[in-house]
Amino acid sequence: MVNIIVCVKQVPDVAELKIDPLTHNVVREGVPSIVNPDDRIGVEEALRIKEKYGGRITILSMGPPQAKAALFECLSMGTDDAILLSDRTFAAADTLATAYTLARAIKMYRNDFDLIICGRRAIDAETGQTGIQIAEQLEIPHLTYVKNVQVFPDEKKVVVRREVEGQIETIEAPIPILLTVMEGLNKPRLPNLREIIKSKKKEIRVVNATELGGDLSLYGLKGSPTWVAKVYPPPPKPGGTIKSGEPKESVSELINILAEKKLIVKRVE
Amino acid sequence: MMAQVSSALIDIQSWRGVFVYVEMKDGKPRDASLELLGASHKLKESLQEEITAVILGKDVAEFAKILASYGAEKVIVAEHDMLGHYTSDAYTKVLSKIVLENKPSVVFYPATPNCRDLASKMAARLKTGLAADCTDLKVNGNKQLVQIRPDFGGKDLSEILTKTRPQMVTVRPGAFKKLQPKDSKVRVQKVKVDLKPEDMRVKILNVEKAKIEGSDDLVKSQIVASAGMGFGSRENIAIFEEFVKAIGASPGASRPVVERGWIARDRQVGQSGKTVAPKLYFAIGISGSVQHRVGMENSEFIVAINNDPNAPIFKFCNFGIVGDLFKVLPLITEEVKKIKGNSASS
Amino acid sequence: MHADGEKFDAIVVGAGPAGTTAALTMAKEGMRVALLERGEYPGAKNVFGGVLYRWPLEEIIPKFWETAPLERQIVDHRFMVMAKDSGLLMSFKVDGKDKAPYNGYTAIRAKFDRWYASKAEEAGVLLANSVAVDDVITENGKVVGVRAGQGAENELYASVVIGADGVNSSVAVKTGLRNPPDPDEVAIGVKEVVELPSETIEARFNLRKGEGARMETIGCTHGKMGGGFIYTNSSSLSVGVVILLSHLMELQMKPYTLLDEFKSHQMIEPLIAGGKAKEYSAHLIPEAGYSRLPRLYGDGVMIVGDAAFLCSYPEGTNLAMASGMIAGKAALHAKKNNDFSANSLSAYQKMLAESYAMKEMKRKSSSHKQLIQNPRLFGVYPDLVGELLADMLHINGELKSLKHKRAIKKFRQKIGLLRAIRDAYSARGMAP
Amino acid sequence: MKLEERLFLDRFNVHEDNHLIVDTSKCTECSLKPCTFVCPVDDYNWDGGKLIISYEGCLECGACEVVCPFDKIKVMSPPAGKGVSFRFG
Repeated sequence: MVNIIVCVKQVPDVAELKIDPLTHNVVREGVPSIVNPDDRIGVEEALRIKEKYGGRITILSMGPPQAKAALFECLSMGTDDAILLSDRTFAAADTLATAYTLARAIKMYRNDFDLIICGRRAIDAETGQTGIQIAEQLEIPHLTYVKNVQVFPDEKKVVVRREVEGQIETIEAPIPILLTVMEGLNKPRLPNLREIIKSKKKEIRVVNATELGGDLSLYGLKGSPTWVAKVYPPPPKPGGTIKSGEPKESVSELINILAEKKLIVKRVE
Repeated sequence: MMAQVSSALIDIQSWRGVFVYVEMKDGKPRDASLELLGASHKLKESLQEEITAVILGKDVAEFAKILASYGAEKVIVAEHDMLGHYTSDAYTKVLSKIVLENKPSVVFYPATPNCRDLASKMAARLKTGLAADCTDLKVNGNKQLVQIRPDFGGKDLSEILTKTRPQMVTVRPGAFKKLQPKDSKVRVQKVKVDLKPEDMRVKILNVEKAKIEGSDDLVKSQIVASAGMGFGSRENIAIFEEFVKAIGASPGASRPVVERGWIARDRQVGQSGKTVAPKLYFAIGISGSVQHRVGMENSEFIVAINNDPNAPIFKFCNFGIVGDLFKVLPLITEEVKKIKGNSASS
Repeated sequence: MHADGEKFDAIVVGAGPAGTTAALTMAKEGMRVALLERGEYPGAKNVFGGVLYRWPLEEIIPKFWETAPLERQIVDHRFMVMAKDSGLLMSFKVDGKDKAPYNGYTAIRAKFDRWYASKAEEAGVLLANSVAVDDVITENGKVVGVRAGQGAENELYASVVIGADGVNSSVAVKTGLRNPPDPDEVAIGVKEVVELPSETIEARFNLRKGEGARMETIGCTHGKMGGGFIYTNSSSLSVGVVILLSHLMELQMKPYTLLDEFKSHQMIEPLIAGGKAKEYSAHLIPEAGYSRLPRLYGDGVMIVGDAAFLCSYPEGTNLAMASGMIAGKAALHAKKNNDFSANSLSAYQKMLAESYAMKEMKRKSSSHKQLIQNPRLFGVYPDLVGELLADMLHINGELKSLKHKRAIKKFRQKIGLLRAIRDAYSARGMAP
Repeated sequence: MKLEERLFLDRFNVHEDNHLIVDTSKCTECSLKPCTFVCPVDDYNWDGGKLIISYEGCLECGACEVVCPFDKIKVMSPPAGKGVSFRFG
């Protein structure tokens, strides 16, 4: 038996975000929300572990009430239950406040976990910090950039392959542990009809700040050591050099630039 | 669970100095860390604080001189056998002790995979803020660090401020320039490292080079070259392949090229294909439709070759050659081979 | 057979207007209904260019206009005859009162269908999105469930299956109720949604705040059966062209070329100028007409809406909803008698035949075949009208009486009086 | 407006498997090749004696299936809500 918590985030489908040509602001209206892709990989990995060893998979998320849709999607993949932390007090949290909130919920509702799985990063903010900070809050070890997981429930350990900058580290670690997983670990399944129907009857537990308790000043914007002072569109990129003359001249100018920028270098054999 | 420290409790004035965390890569301090020394100097005028490089590792004291030559005014060295290979546990324990003893106002980390891991854990342990993957830094009138980072894949920039201390930032490699190295005097402080085997909760069993599978190289490669319909036929792809081999690029393709089967489907760059952001990107015979653009526009330097001067690609490339690719491309291949010492032509 | 699989009273395939209506009708009376939608959300795969009329939706959701996401109430009905370089526009304005309810509304499918399906959920329907039903399960010739992929885990069972899965319906085809459509039974519509400020729309279409216009056009399909349309939404226009597929094949043209031509016509271009395209879509529209309606039921199965070719310009949605409502009632009846046989479900077709919607469809499409085979209506007449009016309105010193004579002569040459009368009769089906 | 710009307006959640099932054995016998022009997004192209089929920009209208004179085209539904999603419709 392996009890797993998968932390997921509902994110805007970043590929669908468009820039308003007049204001240059990101247009979020009408952009569909999806389950963060790396988190979906986490759900799939949890399901595979459960299929081997049994146990329970809880989906945990923090977000507005609409995030329920993302949780239903995870449930329809075959996970067992879901908790959504939803309260205005939680809003505008940075990664530390988010990690605090999620860690507290884990302590309160699912403290019998063996594994916590998080996606490597969310495609909206791309910080890749929250998972690690949850582990630190819970005082458990973590491993990032996980590309392969083997679980040994009886020995209370995992053997993990972690890929960093072209190197694979094989690491043994004790349970409980938090893993952040990334693309390439698995291919998330499509929900089947029966699980979809079943998921419709599963309850999503929605927890507000009062229920979660603790020091309310540690949640949301109040509990966040960082805050966003300003958001603005990036300055337009300066126009490039366009050459239309004699190919030989254009090419030699290009080669000079590339060599100067060290983009082509003499090969050292 | 540890209680959070309320920001009001932090006496901001007592935190002074800029720390640059130096990551080792291939047996030497990594360029991205040296760039941060450069960044610190840029901010020095407004911050007026001492710049300290902090280096952790097995035998790393010898690099203090190099760090000084790139701008470190002080170097803190922590050496231990258990720091020979990066682990969150050991590195966080040692670094957090150094930071708490010295109380710098700023800690910079390069936004590399392991440093992002370390910085996240450090921030959680010290209960302070961390701005991830910043591309620019400023100091405002209150001597606060303004941390500028892209959101939504670069569609927005946001300015982050940190209420707590130290202000921690991971900075994208390449965002700042290294200083010209010059010999400088440096104060080196060696710290005593207190690490016990039980501090390491995880155990590294093996480290090996990762095999690149399938089209994995495309998203990892420093140079990507993509072929478009300008090649006209499958046979003509040969001159593309020769170029790719010479310059050492990962081959990609636009959607129509993939559809025609000239290049494998898993090499499609763009919407419904892969998103790449290499240092150098070649768009060859590609008009630059929006679908293609979303897959490559974050590349650092974009070179476009197309015979249509009105092709949209010329609006967002860094260097564009309007001309017949069948003339231009072999010339580039030839020049590249010359520079690379002909080793690729065999 | 389906030990661990749950059994529903009814499975409705497709959460468009027809399917949701059927599901809602049944669930309201306590039937256990699963509504399966292949899109990410109801409406995700639907395309609309038409009017949502009060009837019969009002019967299903009283005062729906108070909560439904509607765009504009239609008060201006426009009809245009278009020739290559001219256009004759007729506008009829009615119903411009100050208070709801109005007779018809424009709607955006993705918003409306989602809202409508949520009403079904409130009534107890189990709505499952992202489920692509590709086959039915039969036992001893009776439909007992559906399949949405491989394996038992993608099977679902019910006493009755209602196919509301659109013009390309798998339920209709797999049960043998009808064949896949022929090219002369369906038209292709291509459409753009063009964003414009609501004040601009009101100014350009001569509307008061919140009011809407619909505009149908003939003469923009190279003499083939079809036409163009504009429907006004709150802050966008739905602009499209429809052409019978078999006629498009004769033209050997790309459908979007017709759309481009339509959009750049001098009668249309100023209406959409400065607008920003927001979406491009395409869809098939049943044009088989009353005479080619399939059988609408079998053992354990019924088909409704577009799946049953129940669509008749410009009333697609209300015919779909009417068929869904009546099929739902037939299912309730069958449930009461615990008899889902073809014989029992035949009540659906009988009730439908007696309904307003079906009688209207019969009236309109009896002339359908003549329309298809008559190239004059979509080409010769529009061109002639343009030519004659242009000649008449061009002041060049020539006496009007001479022009009149020439016009009559031209009309006789090109069409002839008797033929014109016959054409007018066959075109009555085009009357809204 | 160019077709590719039009397609960029739409939301596609592309499934890795082609949902346009085409048996191309009769294509050389087909003189009209209606699929190559009725498709509203040019998913069918006749290129050097071969039918090139792309499916990423498919609007799932089904016209290709209807017009194929040899009944060799089958348009499946992309699974799990994938394929095109209209935001207006």
